[in-house]
Amino acid sequence: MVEITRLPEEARFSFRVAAGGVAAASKAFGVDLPTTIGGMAANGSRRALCLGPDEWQLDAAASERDAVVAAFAGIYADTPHSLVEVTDREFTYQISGEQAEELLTVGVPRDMALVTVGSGTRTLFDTVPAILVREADNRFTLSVWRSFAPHAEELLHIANKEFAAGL
Amino acid sequence: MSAFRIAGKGRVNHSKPVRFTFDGKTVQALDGDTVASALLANGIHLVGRSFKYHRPRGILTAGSEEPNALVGTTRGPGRFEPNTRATMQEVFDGLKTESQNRWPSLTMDIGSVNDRMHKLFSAGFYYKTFMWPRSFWDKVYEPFIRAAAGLGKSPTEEDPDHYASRFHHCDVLIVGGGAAGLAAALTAGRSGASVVLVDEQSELGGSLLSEPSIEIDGKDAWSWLDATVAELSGMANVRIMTRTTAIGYYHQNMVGLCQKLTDHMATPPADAPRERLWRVRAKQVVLAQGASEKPLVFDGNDRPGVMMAGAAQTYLNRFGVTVGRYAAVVTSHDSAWYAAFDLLTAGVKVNAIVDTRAQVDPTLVDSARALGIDVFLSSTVTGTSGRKRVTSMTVAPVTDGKVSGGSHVVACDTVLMCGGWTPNLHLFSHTKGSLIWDDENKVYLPHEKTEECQVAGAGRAVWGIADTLKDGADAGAAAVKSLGKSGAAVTFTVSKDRTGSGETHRELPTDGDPGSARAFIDFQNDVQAKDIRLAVREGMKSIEHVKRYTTNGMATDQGKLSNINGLMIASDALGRDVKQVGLTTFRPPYTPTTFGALAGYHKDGHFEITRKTTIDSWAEEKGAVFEPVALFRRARYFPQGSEDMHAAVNRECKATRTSLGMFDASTLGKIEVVGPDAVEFMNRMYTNPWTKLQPGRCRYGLLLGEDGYIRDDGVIGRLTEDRFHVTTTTGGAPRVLNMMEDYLQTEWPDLKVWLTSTTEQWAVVALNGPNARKLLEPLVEGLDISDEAFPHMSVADCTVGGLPARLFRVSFTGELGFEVNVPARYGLQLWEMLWEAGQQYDICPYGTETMHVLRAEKGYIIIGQDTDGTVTPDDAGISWAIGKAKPDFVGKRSLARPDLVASGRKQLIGLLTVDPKTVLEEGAQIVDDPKQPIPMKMLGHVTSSYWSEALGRSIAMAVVEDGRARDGKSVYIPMPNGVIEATVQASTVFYDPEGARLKL
Amino acid sequence: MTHFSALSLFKNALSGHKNWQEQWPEREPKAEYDVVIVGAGGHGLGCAHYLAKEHGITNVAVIDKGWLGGGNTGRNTTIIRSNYLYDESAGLYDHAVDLWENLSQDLNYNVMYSKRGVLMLAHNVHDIQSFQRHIHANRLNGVDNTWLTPEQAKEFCPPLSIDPGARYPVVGAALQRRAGTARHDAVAWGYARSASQRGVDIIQNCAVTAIRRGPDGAVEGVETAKGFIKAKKVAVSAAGNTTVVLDSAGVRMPLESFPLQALVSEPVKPIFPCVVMSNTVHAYISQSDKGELVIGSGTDQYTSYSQRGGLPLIEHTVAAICEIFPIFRRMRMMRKWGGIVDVTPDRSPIVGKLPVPGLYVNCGWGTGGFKATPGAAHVLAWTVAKDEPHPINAPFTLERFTTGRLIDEAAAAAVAH
Amino acid sequence: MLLIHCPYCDKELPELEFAYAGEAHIARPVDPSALSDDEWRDFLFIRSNPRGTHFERWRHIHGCGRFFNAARDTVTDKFLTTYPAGEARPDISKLTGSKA
Repeated sequence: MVEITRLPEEARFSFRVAAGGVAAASKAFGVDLPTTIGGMAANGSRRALCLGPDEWQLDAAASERDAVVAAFAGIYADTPHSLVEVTDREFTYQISGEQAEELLTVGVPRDMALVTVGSGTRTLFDTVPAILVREADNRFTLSVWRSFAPHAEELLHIANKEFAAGL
Repeated sequence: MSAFRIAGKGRVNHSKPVRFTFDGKTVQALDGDTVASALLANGIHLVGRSFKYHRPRGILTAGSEEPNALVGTTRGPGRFEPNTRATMQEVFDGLKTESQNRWPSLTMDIGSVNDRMHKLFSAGFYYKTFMWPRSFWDKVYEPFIRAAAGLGKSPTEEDPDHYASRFHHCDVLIVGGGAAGLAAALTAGRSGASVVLVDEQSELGGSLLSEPSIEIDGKDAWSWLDATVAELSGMANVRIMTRTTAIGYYHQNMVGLCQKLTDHMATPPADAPRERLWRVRAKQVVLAQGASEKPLVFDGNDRPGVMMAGAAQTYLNRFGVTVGRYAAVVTSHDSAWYAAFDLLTAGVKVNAIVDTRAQVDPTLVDSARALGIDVFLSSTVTGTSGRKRVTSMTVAPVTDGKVSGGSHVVACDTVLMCGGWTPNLHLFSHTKGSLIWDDENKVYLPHEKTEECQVAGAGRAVWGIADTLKDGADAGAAAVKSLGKSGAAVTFTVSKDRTGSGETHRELPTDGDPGSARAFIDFQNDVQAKDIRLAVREGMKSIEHVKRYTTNGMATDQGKLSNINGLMIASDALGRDVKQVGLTTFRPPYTPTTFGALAGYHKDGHFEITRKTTIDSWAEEKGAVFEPVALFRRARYFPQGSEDMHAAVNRECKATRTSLGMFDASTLGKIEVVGPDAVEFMNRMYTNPWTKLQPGRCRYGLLLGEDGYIRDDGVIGRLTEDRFHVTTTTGGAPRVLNMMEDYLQTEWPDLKVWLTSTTEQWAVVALNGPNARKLLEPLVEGLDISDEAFPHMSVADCTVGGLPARLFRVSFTGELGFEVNVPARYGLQLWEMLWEAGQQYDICPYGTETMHVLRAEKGYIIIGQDTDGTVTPDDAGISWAIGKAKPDFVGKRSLARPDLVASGRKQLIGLLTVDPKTVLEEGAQIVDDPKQPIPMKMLGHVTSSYWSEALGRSIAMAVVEDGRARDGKSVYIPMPNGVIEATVQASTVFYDPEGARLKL
Repeated sequence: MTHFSALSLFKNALSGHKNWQEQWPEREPKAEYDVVIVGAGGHGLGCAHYLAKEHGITNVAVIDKGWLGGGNTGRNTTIIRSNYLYDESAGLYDHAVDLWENLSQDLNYNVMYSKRGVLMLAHNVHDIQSFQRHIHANRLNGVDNTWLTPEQAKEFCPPLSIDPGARYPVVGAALQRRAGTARHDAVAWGYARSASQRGVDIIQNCAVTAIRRGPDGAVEGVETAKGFIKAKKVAVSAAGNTTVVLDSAGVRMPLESFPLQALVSEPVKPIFPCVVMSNTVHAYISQSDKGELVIGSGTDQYTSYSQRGGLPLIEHTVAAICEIFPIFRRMRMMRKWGGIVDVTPDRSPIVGKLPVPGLYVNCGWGTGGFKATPGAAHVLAWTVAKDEPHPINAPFTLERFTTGRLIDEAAAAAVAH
Repeated sequence: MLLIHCPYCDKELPELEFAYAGEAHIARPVDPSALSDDEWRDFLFIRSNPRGTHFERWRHIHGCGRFFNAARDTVTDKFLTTYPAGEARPDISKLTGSKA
């Protein structure tokens, strides 16, 4: 059986900047933004996940939300970018346990071997657009848009029962 | 003990009896039996009736290619299924089976009258008749043809079972767990590659299960098999799946598998899926699917008791069942000789071996004679007798392909036939890999491959266990090598191997009239050799034509038994080489695959996602009636008491116009457009001009396709110089974002602007009505929302009841309106707060239907209802939304195309029925002259139509040819029960045309 | 050639079926024809039949790179209907249905046109609006199409689930009673036999590699695998391969070719009395005269000539069928195949003259070509014979893509909100 | 289901993550109003639709989100190469056809 838990919201931003702005943005956020798609870097409660060539998901503690906004506002004039808060856009589930990876293959079409520990990616879970992060061998987070979450969550539970049935 | 079971023999569990029923009669079986082996153990051969002639049929094979022994099975309510292969269905306590395509019973079948008339029912007979009298086709002929068709009965109840699916990735997928597959798996598994090994049978072993006497590495076959399976099972990198069929081989090494999980269990565990579909992407695929034994084609080759020699061998060795008391063999291949020896050793009398070949391995002949079997070489079978069970076969000598002497009759209760072996290359063919005819072995072999795969063993005509093991190991090693891993092919020593060779024939020579012979090729579809020859005679010269004209190969076995025999005969009839005639294409699935497995989890609530807003639960509690809008469900109206929709909507409209209504607008798409070039981007995408729009202000935005037709619209707020909050239609949100990204990334990559979907970041409550501000004002902090400070079409951040909010002053109803956006987690909290606070104004929640009426009263369009993908801004009467001074925007050039500026276009107008009580039907067509004959010249149609409570009459919008020029003129709407007259109103605005109510 | 009838069948049965003649003799191409038709599908063979029968033009060759009827004619789900929205489409498809009604007798070949009725399911308010628009337009155009309540739909098609709690509940349906299905192969064979009987040469397994134009720009003939064949008129009826063939004549087309998949179940006794289509869940289903459930799917997303198609689309299609007909979940898919469909930007066909003298085309049928076979073939024959379009196909020009006068049935049904 | 190499992610990924986006290298004219009706039609509607190598666009919509180009054989459905949007059409004669 796999543990499926919804995590509380902290603060999450979609961040976009051209290549030339990565250094300034890293400084503003306090984390060196990884530039390989799928790469992830963290500093304290702040974490940056590279989702595309000019796109990052930035996570921070809820208490740091305003500070993050202010820090980026400070560099906008010299480093034009887009910082949009998306904290409430999605639900994030933690999926952990020995069969966590196998459970995810119920809906994730990509080779889970490509999702290495400490990396993340946008992909699909069943028909739901999702962001999948592998935090440890047997621990993942799956973020899906709010209104898609019940479908994804229920599917995870249905499949989890297959493990319980031993089939 | 069943009469034909040999004590202790086979792989069935003799200490575990199982009972099931066949046509209501209890059958004693053993755990490990299939329905077929259990029936045979009880001496039951007659199991079904054929498709066309309803001929009695028995069990022909021991595998998934079985064409005859198809049964209906059931295990309780909703769990009936037709056409199950008795040769594959494992028995369990409580299983019920029934024979098919017979009435009233299997032994007394009225449909067998067709067999007496078989001469009429030749190939393609229905194309030639049933045409006169003309009227008889629909009522008499066609129903008759259809009633005669079909095999089993369809299920009639909903299936309660659950189906599952997975994606899987591996280094090597091995299809087939026989000798070749096992050797490949050992080789690949020991190299450390991740391996998936699948087999359709309930256990691994393939032909080894039927050949226990062979010795491998010093062990008997089954001991070796046990050890091998144990080793593979012990490897963490190897996954073994039995009862799993590779159904199709798709692009770039994706193979679909269907795994049967519970069909063999008397009591499946709770929540267990019945079947699971696997979509396996393998770096390398090894196809070790073996070969199928081919029937011989001779008169009476379909009687119950006539079966494949290899199948008899399988029933004997794997299931401990003898298929008869006294058998006769007819073969063109050595393998049947070994089957005969095995049966004879087990106590079955073998009366004769008839071999079509003049030369047969002398050791076989000597062995047979030593065992007391009569041997007839260079001979043919010209017929069999026995209606429900074969009782004899007639043998005659052959010289130069013709019967050359008198025939004699061999008594038998079983005929074992073997016409050679056909490599199973279905999956290889799915890849469009080419096949090449091997004239020596008379088989098709894999030739040029298109995917990363290896074919091993009998699938490429490698015979004998020693060679097959080596071939499988080599294929495994080749796969491993392609992966860049090292791993030598595992080697094996084999003794007591039984290799062999044989010939492939068209129909066997006969001394009778070949036109009268009932020599079957496709057993299930009743295609006979003479049907193939007739098709060719009628000009069907392509093998595809022959197949379609005769239906050869189109039965549930999809030609596994019939293709090569059909080809040999067609080739002979055409006088063309086999390789010029070619093969028909094998198509997925390899064996028929349950719909439920293909549908997987996507049933009921999970067939497709239902998106719900954060406020949905409140609406549900309040008894709202919902409607689907794209993937969302939205509250359509909130009935009170016994109200119907119209009563509820009238009440909701009235409440909103007179006091205050609240509406969940969360589903509208939202895109945040941010960056120094945001305004330039907006100018290029939308028709409207954006440069002069001040931060804090909003504008209606209109989006066209490059073809000039309206695609989407919505209110767009400029938050700051560099930041826009774009709203889209509910259904249009993903499309619009994709379209914007497309232009941005590929046409204008130099623009410094980025797009982010915020649809679900925000929950949105729309407040509309003269009391909207009164409700909101006390709750808002950080913003003056008076008309002067915050006029219509404004946007600003503030808090509402302490919640962080982005507040819009906009209206889709014509009333004073606000839209409160809060982070989604607060959506329900905001709604309930406004609901409570609004009680003093009799606040009324309203749904999409009221929203539609209110906006129609104001003449606001709904994309997709008033426009349909062929409507330009001018057609819709909103060319004011076009920035005339802009040099370009998406769709601008198309608006200048000849037909888009031509007169006579359909324009959106208002329509008022002469009788104000008449509400037009949406979709109703409009004409100038209702008295004209059909076909009428139609001017357009009604797009929106409602009862307007505020106006006390009906209103409608319509697209009408040259509509605006018809202002004040009558048009007619011919309905089935009379013509409705209506007056055109060039403007679509019916209510408050001055817009005074917006300015409160 | 033997006239087909119950009597001829009976007589031949007595003689062991030895005296049947070839339905279409194999021919080597002549040096010149009056008309060469490229593509021996139902449309191309039908054109030859009508050229010969109605216009007296028999010096015609129908040339195909494969075997006749081997393209989409032999690969479709055989649905026939004419309840289209626009006058232009309704005119074309209803003309076809008129011809379907007597096609067996016209060809002396039983094409098994089965007037089973086509039921199109509405699942939401938008569907209702759209269907009503169709029904009203059809009524005023004289095209049969009626509205059914969910209960009436269930009565017409008992396996239908009208559970209001379904993800896509059935809220009503449009029924065209005279719509139905036909035996696809028989259509190609019947036309081939009839055309051949009237003197048309059918040349199979002979690829047309190019269309040759003279110095004045007019068509001179076709280059083929068996050499040049002279013809002043060439009609291209090559479905997915139209772009490739017309490229050689210097005519560039607004076409893209997509893989389209379909499947059949194992055969069962009659259970499904009509044709049911649901555009919202993307599936259509009927039962063949052999007892198989015939199920159509959508196109894959990318252009292709591979005739393969992917598994996900099949999964979705079967899930959709099981959603509307939950009793079929334990049925099995027996065979799945792919075709290549040529799709125009407005999803309506192009039938008529091209801007090259002597060159005609019939293409762009997308997923809907089979139902139009007799109608399109008939008006194309007219166009070729008279070098001017029949009024029915006059709107289906190539020029409409320049002027913008599109016939966009799909856009008319488009969903937004 | 195709396996597609995303030139931005530099990974081979399943088709389900991608959306097909039509023929590639049909640039939107800089000044559409300067085009004749025929030229505009060609831009809007005329497609090469080849039986063979097809230059086409895909979007890694459920991945990095980028549009990119691909050369694919429409007869075998095999990708010859994929490359970022904006790059010139590669010389097909130089592609081995093995894989991208």
